[in-house]
Amino acid sequence: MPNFVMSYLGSTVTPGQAGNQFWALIYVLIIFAGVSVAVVAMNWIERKALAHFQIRLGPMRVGPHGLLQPIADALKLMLKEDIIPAEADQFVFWVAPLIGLLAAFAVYTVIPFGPSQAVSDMNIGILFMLGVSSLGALGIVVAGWASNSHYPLIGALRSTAQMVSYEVAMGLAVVSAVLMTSLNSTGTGTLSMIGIVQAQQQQGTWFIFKFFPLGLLAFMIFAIAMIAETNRAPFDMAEAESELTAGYHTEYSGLRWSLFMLAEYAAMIAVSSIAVTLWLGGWMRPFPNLLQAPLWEFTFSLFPGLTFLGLAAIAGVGTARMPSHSFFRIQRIGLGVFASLLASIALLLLLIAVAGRSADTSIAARFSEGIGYVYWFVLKVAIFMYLFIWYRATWPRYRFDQLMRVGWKVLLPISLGVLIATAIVGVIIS
Amino acid sequence: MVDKYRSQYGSALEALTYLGQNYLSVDRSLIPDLLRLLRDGEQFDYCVDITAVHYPNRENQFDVIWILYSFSRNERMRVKTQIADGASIPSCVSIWATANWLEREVYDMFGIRFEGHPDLKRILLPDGWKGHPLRKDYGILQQDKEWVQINLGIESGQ
Amino acid sequence: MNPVLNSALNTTINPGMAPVATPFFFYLLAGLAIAGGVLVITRRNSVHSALALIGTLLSVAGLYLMLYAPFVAAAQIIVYAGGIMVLFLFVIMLVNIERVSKERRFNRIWPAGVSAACGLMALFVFAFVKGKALFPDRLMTLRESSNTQEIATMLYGERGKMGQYSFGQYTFTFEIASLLLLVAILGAVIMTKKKM
Amino acid sequence: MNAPAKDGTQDVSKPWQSEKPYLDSNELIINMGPQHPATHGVLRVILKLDGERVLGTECVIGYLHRGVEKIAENRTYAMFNPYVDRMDYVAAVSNGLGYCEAVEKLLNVEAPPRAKYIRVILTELNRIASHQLWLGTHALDIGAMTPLFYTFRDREEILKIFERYCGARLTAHAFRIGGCQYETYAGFEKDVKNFLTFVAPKIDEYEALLTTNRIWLERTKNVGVISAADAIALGVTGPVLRASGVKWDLRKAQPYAAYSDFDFEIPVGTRGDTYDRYLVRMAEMRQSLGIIEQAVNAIPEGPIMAKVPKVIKPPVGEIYHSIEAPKGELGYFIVSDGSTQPYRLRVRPPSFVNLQALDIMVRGLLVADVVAVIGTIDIVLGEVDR
Repeated sequence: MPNFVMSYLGSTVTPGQAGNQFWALIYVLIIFAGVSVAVVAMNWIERKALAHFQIRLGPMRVGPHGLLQPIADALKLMLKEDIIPAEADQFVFWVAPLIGLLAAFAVYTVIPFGPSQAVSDMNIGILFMLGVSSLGALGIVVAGWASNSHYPLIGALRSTAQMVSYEVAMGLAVVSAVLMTSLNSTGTGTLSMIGIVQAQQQQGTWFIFKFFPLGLLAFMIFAIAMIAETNRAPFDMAEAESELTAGYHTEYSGLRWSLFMLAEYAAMIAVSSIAVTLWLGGWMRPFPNLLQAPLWEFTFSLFPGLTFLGLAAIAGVGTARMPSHSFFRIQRIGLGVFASLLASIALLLLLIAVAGRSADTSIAARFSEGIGYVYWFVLKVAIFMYLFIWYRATWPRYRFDQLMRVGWKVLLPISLGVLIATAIVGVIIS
Repeated sequence: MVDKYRSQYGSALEALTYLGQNYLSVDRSLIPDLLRLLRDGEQFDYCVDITAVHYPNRENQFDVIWILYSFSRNERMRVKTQIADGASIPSCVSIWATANWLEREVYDMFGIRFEGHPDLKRILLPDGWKGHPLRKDYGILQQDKEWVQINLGIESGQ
Repeated sequence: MNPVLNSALNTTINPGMAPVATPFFFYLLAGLAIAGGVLVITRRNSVHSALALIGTLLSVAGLYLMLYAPFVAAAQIIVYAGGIMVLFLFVIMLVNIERVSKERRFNRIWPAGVSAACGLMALFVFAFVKGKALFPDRLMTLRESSNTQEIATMLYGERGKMGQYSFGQYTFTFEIASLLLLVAILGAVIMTKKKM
Repeated sequence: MNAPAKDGTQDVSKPWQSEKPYLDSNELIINMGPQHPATHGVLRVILKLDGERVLGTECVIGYLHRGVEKIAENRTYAMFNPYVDRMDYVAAVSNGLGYCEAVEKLLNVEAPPRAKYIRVILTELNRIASHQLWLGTHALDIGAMTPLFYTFRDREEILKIFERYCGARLTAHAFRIGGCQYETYAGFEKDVKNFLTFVAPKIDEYEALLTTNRIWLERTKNVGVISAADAIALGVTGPVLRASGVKWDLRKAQPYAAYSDFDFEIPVGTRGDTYDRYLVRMAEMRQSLGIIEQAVNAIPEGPIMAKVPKVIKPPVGEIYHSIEAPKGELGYFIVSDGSTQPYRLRVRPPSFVNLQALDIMVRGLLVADVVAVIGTIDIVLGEVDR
């Protein structure tokens, strides 16, 4: 059995290419589990970070520093009664969150966590992602319609109009990034996500720094459009509490409502991973070409371990400073267990990194390389996640017509301009 | 300023002051044009308040009071007139737009009708309310018993 | 599947791809498409029929994937399912025409509808019977490749080099299509133009 | 829609009438109902919409009507004092000041200088607290979540001072007819001074968050514009009037309670839109800090209560006295018939009259702006409904 597993671990081809359904299934399960854990973590981080922005503590009761709060939320939502409004459209009401969820999770089949760590490497990767993410708008429209009440309908129409108009700007920004991939030696670009990252590797620069202002501009447009695409922060017109109560998911409750939340967070992670893949060089560690020396290689491979060590240290300090009152005893133990868990992961990673360094061809080396890829990718996506929260804390909300004006009259022309400029510069240079 | 008007309106107008605050006690007939004159002629461009006082044992039962203020002259003025119960009085919404709600409240609380008011209906109390609370003959517990029992069907709170 | 088509297909796929076109998936997707199509017509609620149409479009996109044309499949998802159908649902929700008036208008013109359907059916049958003679050997020769350069040369012949392509025999059809779009845009503007 | 007259001032006296004889097919009537997150209390606004645009509004109020004026006729002057705090519960202290000064004027009694200074300090603290609450909820309506927590943290300090002074935080029954009830507790001046140094940088924090915030500007500039002429015609007072360019503040025009001893400017806006009102109120907060500082430094010694008879029986007569409450001109018209109970007590509430201007400000705007405009008029329903 071990060599069977080992052969797969060492495979350098994505399961899609290898045509092996079983292994692809394993990857899909891993990604589903990973995304759910990420959503749970995101839920906790959002509440705590938002709280600390607003000089309050955020959830502190449920588990040490509210660590068990997301689980408590999930349980609460499951136990809540699933109300379906009287004349609501039973079937459509039931299908809407599923469409949303399908759209959000289908995108993950193509996201490259590493050169071979992706479910399948479609040669139309980026197109597939844009197509599926535009399906999300369907889920929202249909949800608004099925709730058969005034406010959700307006909320749904608004958020769909917003998503459709920002998809255009998003698509054009993506096109200008894809254009950059075709400037390598062979002169032919590629749509596949892994191909894009490899193109960035070959050209030695992240696309955000390529042709200096253009890459950054395209990235900025995509960053703004992706916030609007997921109805977040300054563009959260759909659930603008002050006017339309809660937008398209007003009538939903209980588990069905949590599906929408799951879809929203999953879409956020998916969209920011597109941005990372296209502009921030996916799984590449910083300065891959400049710092080639094995010493650099080793230090970068230590990073995952060190991060977990840092987290463990923070948790340890948390346990130490926990007040000694009896009420806190359980929380102190809980936090201690969590700290030791993090510490053990850190140790494991460091071990792999050290073992990997010694013998190059061994499983450990490839393992630590794979971990490195995934780590850098997840780190960049995490930075985006933090930005989402930061926007939510500082920005007021756009009014709907201003939102559309920004979408059509500001983002679209600039993204067109950037596209044309990239093309011209590309032709001139190559 | 006061004597100019006394010469013009003679007995219908009487200027008094109390504790340094001067006010005109005016006959009902002068009302719309005197106020317009005060606004245009004497720049009393800000109508602070319109209210009424109920004197049940007088034959003209109600005092309707306009409190005016002039920005340019930084001066306050009150104009009072007396009207009988059930009588109506011309509305001055066309002079100061603020009078719209103020007159509606006086109607709501006292039952004084204002002719020419764009939509004179109750403002604070529910539309189906019977009686005008600020009249002296309106008992203080009546409001509680009447509305609470009929509409909510529970014993009154007091 | 008939051997000619199968062999033709196998030669065109690049070696790395394992065959996706397993019969099971084909029948599943085809069945879904047909079921969706039937649902579109029979559903009374317009939103249900719109959803059914989306189902059909997605299953057709799946069929394209099986024909090793991922680009067309992705385009189908983006353009049809993601774009047009969303606007369809928009119109259904915004206009919200009552069902009664729809039925009355529908009933009056059903003879014309039926005759048109029969005409179309006759055309299909004719093409199916005479298949070989009408289109002797026009098999799908377009080979799927991720190399945009190759696609360009296939589509537009040798002149397909970067930037100097001309449409050759497709120019006329291209112009008609753009004309059609222009008419549609003008119609939309006029219809929604309220006395602002 | 009442098209605005040539010189920009709409014919405001006629409320909204739809020119279209029949209800237009897509005209929507939305109820921004009494329990709505953005109506600052139980206010119901019926919006007549054409799509997103507001054609006209009609305010239905009275949900919080407690008949304060009827109660006044059955209470003695001293007993009625706490009721006054319950009207504009956000700026309770200034209500109390207005009422006490009105009755003192009726009794022809003057509060001693020390009492006046204490009154000024507490009223200005209350003005800052009221503006902070306004800023928090107004920003929250427009979507910025964070200012709410900053403003409420700083407002807490003021409420602590009230609590130490007179035991109550919000509806502080701080003043009595004739002066103040309590001598200032030991360390009152120190607390107030600490507060001044504490809150000054905090106001800069609010400004940093909002004043140059692109989206805040976009959401508030040229929204809910009201011209000076319309504002005066509608009897609008307070920051809303000053934002439209009318430089008028009762504390300067008709000074009461030792305001004449302090120098402070009156912040004035130019365009009379939501952004100007925001700037005026922020500047007013800073001015209030200045006043408090001058008052605390120069607080005189001496008695805090004038000679007021045990049972207050003012002579027959009537007076009208008004003060500059945080929302506008708060007036008391008291008719006394010589008995211990006022014959008639009329309260002129600024929020009630300012709310009337909502219809003018909101015509032609979008639903999202109605929420912003309600926030910027800064109404408190307790005062609107009395």
